[in-house]
Amino acid sequence: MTLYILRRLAGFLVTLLIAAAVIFLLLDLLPGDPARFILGINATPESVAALRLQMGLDDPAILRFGNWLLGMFRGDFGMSQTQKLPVADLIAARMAVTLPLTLFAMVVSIVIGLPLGILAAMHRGKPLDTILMVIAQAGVAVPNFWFGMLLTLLFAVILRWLPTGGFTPWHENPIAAFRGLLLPGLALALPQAAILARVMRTALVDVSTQDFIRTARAKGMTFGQAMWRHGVRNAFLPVLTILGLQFAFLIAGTIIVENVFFLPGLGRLIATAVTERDLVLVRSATIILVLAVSATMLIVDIAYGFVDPRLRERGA
Amino acid sequence: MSLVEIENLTIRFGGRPALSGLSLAIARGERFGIVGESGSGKSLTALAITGLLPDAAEATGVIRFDGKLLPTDERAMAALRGHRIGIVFQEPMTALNPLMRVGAQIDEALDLADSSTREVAALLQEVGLDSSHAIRFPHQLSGGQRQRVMIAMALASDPDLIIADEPTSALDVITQRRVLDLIAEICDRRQMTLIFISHDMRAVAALCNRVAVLKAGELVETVPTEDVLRRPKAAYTQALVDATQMAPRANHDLSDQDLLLSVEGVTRAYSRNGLFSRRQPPLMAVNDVSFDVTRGEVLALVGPSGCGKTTLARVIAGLDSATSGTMTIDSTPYHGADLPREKRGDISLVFQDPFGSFNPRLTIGKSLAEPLRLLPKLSPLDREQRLIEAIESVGLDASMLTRYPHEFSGGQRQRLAIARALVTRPRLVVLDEPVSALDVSVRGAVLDLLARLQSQFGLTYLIISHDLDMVAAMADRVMVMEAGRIVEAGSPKTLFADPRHSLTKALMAARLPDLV
Amino acid sequence: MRTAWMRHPGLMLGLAASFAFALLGLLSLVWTPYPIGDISIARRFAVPSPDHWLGTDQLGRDMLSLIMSGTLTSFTVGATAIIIGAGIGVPLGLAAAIYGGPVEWLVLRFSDLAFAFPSIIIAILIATLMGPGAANAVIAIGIFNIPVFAQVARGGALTISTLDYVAAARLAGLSRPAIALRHLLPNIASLIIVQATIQLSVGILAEAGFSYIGLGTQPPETSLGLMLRDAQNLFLIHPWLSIAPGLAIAVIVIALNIAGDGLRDILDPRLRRQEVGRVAG
Amino acid sequence: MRVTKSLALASAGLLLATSLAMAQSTEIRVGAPLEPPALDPTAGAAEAIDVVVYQNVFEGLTRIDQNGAVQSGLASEWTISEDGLTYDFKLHDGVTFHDGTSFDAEDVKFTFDRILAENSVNAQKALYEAIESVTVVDPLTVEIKLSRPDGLFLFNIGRGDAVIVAPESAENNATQPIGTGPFAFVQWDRGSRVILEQYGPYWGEKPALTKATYVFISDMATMTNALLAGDVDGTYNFSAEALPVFENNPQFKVLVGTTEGETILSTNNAKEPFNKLEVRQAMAHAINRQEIIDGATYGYGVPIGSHFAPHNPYYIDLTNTYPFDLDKAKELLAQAGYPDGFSATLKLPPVNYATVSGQIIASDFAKIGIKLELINMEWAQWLEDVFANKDFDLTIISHVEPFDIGIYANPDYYFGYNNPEFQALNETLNATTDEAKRKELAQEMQTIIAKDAVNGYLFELAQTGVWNAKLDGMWQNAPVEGVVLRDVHWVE
Repeated sequence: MTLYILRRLAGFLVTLLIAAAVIFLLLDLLPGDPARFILGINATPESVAALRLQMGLDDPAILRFGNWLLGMFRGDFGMSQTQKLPVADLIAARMAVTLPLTLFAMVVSIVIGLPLGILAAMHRGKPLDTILMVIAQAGVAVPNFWFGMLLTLLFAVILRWLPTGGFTPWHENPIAAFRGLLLPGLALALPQAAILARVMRTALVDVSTQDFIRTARAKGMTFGQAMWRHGVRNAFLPVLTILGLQFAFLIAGTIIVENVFFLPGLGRLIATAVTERDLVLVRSATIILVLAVSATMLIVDIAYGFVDPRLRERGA
Repeated sequence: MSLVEIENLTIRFGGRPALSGLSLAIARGERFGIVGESGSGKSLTALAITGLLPDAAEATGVIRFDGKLLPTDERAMAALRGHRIGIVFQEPMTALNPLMRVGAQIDEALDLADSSTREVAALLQEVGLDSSHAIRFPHQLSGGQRQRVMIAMALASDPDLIIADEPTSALDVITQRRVLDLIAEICDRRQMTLIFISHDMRAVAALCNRVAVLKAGELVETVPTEDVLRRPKAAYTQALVDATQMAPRANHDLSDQDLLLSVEGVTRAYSRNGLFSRRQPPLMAVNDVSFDVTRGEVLALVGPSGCGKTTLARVIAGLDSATSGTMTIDSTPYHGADLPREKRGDISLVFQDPFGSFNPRLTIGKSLAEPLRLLPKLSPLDREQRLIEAIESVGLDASMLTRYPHEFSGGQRQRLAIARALVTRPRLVVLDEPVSALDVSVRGAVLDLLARLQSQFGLTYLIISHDLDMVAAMADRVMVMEAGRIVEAGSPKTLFADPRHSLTKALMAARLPDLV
Repeated sequence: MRTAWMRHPGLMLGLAASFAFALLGLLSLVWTPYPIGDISIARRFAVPSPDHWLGTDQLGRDMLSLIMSGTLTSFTVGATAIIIGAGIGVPLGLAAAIYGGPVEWLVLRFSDLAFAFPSIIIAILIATLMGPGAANAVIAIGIFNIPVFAQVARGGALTISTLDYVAAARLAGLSRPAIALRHLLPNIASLIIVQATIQLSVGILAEAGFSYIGLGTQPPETSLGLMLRDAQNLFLIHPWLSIAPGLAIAVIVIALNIAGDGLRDILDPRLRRQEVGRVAG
Repeated sequence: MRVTKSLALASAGLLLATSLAMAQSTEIRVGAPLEPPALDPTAGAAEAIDVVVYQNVFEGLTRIDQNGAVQSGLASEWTISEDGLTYDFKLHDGVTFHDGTSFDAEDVKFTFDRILAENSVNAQKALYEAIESVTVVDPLTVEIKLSRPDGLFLFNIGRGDAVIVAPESAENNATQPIGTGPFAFVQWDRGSRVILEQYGPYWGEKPALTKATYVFISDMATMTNALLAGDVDGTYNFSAEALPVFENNPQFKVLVGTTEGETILSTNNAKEPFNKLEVRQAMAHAINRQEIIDGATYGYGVPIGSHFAPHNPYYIDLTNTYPFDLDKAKELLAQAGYPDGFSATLKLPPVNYATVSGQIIASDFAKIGIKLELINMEWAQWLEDVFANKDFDLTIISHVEPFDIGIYANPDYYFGYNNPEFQALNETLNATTDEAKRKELAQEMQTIIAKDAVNGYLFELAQTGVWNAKLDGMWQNAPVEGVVLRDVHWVE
């Protein structure tokens, strides 16, 4: 098991290092002068030059890359050029929104998706299965921003149960904070739940034809019992992969939903930083995002090892 | 009174019958065999008795267990299975839940049978396993051990009936025999009724008192075992019985033949060291093996599964490379995959599985022509000629060259695989279990074909097999392999008459008794 | 084969709807009821009528023409991204499968890397690099598709390369690339086709998302996502302008998914679905 | 569809009434489409900074009122010397910064020295370059000397770029703004909102509001929902296309006012073929101003014929200089040597008025043979390509600086207009203090650039605010950037 984890960890570190290089190179190629952006249309060339100097934009690229990497090793992600705050603080503040939102959306999608998938698989070929899968098709096909708008209209504008968006910090009012995450969480979770339901159903249907299910039935279980006791756990392996990817997607890919609900999430932080050419913020936030995504994959891999005894011995 | 009565059982898939009008009665305490080739409906019969038929199957007819109709309610049927019927399936590899310790899986069966007295350890002991195996996962057990776990699970409820569906066909000879003996012993001890399903007439004969022969979904005959062997009424039964025995072929006189292949100190080691792993000794799949092959000879390599015989075959054929040692063919030394291109045509390989050996997207002609790339000097006309010659030599028609693999049966495909092996006019043909995946009735024909081709083209064979009878019939010389080493060699007659090495002895002991 | 197709009404329906939309899009190349650049403020927000079957939008453009042209853009973006993804991913996956060792390790790391960059971040970076536009949606989705196809190809190829005919081909002296082309590729083609239909629907949805936040298609070109974006402010006043493209997206995606499911059942019932590629939204 | 809509709106209105009754208070939540990158108005050009802090947190010596007139700010009064070069400012007594430090003449000197320093990062440094010296006469008197007369000086020092900052806190104003205004900065939840609270010791008249929250909502559809749901009490500039949602809703008031934003089709005068007058004239004739105003601003924009704001007293109407006439346009193109037209690029910044106007203009230009390729860009890239490197043919942009016709006197400015006659007029204007004379000069300058068709003059941006009907005191116009809360209050 240790060996298995070590190998995964090595791959993870290599991925991160390459990612850092790719991010830095890409950002260095971006057109548009950060200093010019901050000072706008009427600034004098001298002001722009002064600001460039202040921001350290005129140092050679290698030096900046080295400084960045070294800084990160010390846990120092640099100062945001436009916001004048430590990047680490900015990201931490956004994580307080993105992480709970991601987790909430994950939980909702699991709570909805997995049981429905199991239900559909148990009724394979029957009307209930067809109905559930039609709903799942629709769930996968509706763009989530569109879905988010409809949710807002219904629950915030017409019913007024929940705010249209925005976020109250946790320390100020945890209940208000949670209420702010409900609608975006749902908008994110339902399409993912549809995917999960499909994956779960397919995996279970695959498993249901496996010999060990027949063995379990031979022991004296009904098909349902056999699937429940032996099928679900085995079917969970492909579901785990999808869960990992979904977490990765949610933690980063929520920009669109963050826009709809004007949430101060990580995705919007990066999007804004790019338009403002806050290169320090963009690259550090991006690498943290990549780190979060890769770490999730790593955890999924390790979880695989725990679920599947065959993997932890093979070590590969 | 019969324990199991089947009346006019018909099973259809999408309207097509897979089993038609089967009627059987199996008495309490009887050991009943059902024998047939693939597609005969023998496994479906077992599934029908246990109520485990796939959803797509439409069954009509009547099945009674202990005088009562099988319950239609799923829960009641499951309870019946759990309490009174034990089942052992064919594939021990996939029949156990890979994520669960085997002890827990047996324990589950005990729970379902409401049996409070028996313990997992006792059951394991009964099937000849140490109780420490309970905490293992299925993948940590060998095939034979897994099958014993299956049997332990089947015994958990102390059932009236045990159904064993091809319980040994995925196991090697020695294990196969042990498992069969175990089943026989348990049935004796517990006075259980057994339904034993197999394609192997000899296994059935060794275990059962009565046999039902099925062919293509129809019952051929039901007879006491002795009668099947002595006086098979149906021609088909006769054919099955005949297929179990092979007439030894004439040995070749090899005294004036020269050396074709020499293998010297060949070792194939697999490193088990990963990027971060502690040093582990490498796995020696083939360990310092040396032997010579004479031109025109039929040399057989036997041994239990995992002994390294297939690895050795692949090294010789040039698919894999030796870690150390050399081979020499026609005074050209090589180590495996470095076999020079111009020499590759001299050695060819026939694979075990006739279904995986042809690309389903290519015509037979294209697949057969593939090895001809090794002979670039051939004119298009010659190539055509070679193909026709090869396919006709295995008894098939040249018009079949334009067809696709799925249009052929297993036996035909194996003929085609042999044709492909011959198309370059090789001198050495390595045959890896050439008939073990085929139905018994066609094995004989394929072996006959091999013998005829050998004499016709002056071929040299290296046959890899675990089937001692086939080897005894075909080979001039036999080598016995264990754990990567050749432990004994000699002519089949002397070797089998007087085995020296313990493995050879075990192999001989595991042979099922001849039918006649 | 024919009966198999007939027995699958879902597949027929899915394929028919997908092709119908694709044709509608292609038709816009040569003909639309009105040119999509034909702006006339005077006739904006017209309700559906014989002149404008689906009405007109906020600039007085014909909605039917826009939907036709938008469908073409959405399909083109999705399809080009598949060509990029499969064009790079499949060879990578095959190389990993046939060479193993360091090559495989590299391909797997590359896959990890590509998965680790959320496609929306790639889209943002590329949009800043090259300016927003359909091209950058294509590249971002294409990059996302690469590891998806690489995994499908590698998985399929690994399964097939254990089969004896691959060993037979090696004995016949075929080089590894030749084996990949002759034996592996044709036999994983069905896997790739099925995955492609899924990725096409994912691509069309992703394009809509990118256009929605202003990174995708830019005027005067149009796409279904851009139409949604342009119309969303007007949702309470002219809901039809949002509903028409929204429905078009949903119907296309559902049609492609149904077609993909059906194709998988027919081409190879044993294929495992690769939902991996779907988590991109 | 229509049923659903009215249902939604009706129930929204119903609920709004009840919730407002409870929310009656001294607090306000303002929806703002852009979040400022930082909060120091003297070190950045972003409009979003001024929206939050101008006259709320920070104040200048003078302040601009909602009609664009100069009022007294931190300076209670001032005198101007005869030659217009020396300004003496008398400062209010008892003014403190929000950190408790007191305000005096030293802070004024510090502020202007910081703007003019060599390493200054002030976005509008050029506006203050006429300042020769700032002298502290006594703690409550400052003397500012100019090198040349500047008719706009008092206006310029009332802008957000010249608000008074303290040496103790100036460094941190980007994140922790400390000013002298009626509202003190409390907290900034990045990506979400900024909270201001009334500053108790404020020197002037106390505002009615005790707390103000700026909520950042970039998506206009979301803004609509937030307004309807009562999550925000108003926004100062709502997108014109969705205004009908609020126009007939008694719960809301729509404030339509003026801005200083002249939206123009900027033309690269230094580049072929735009250096030809006939080409520019042809383009001017091909601009369907009303169609553009209807399409891009839903009729709220005011047509302009030159680079001048229509509400300015110096304005003259030149919109008929080159009326929409495609035949005339073709004729002029032919005269210029382009009978079949030509191809050009139109680079568009990421703002709605530009993308929509661009499409309409491209559609009309195509009719006279000018094929425009629309290139949509990000702000940073637009600034770099178009503005700094002048790498463009045409672009659409709103020039939001007040009274900025002087940019046409700068031959290095991005649209490359070089007219010595105009430049001379501009110098004279700058040196003139007599109102009547100034007006005459300004009108002459407007006419010259209109006739030269330097750029395509489209419309003056309107400000369209949507506010809760029970709110009063908001600025209707936007003579400078900012949402000034000083007079805002709830009414029954």
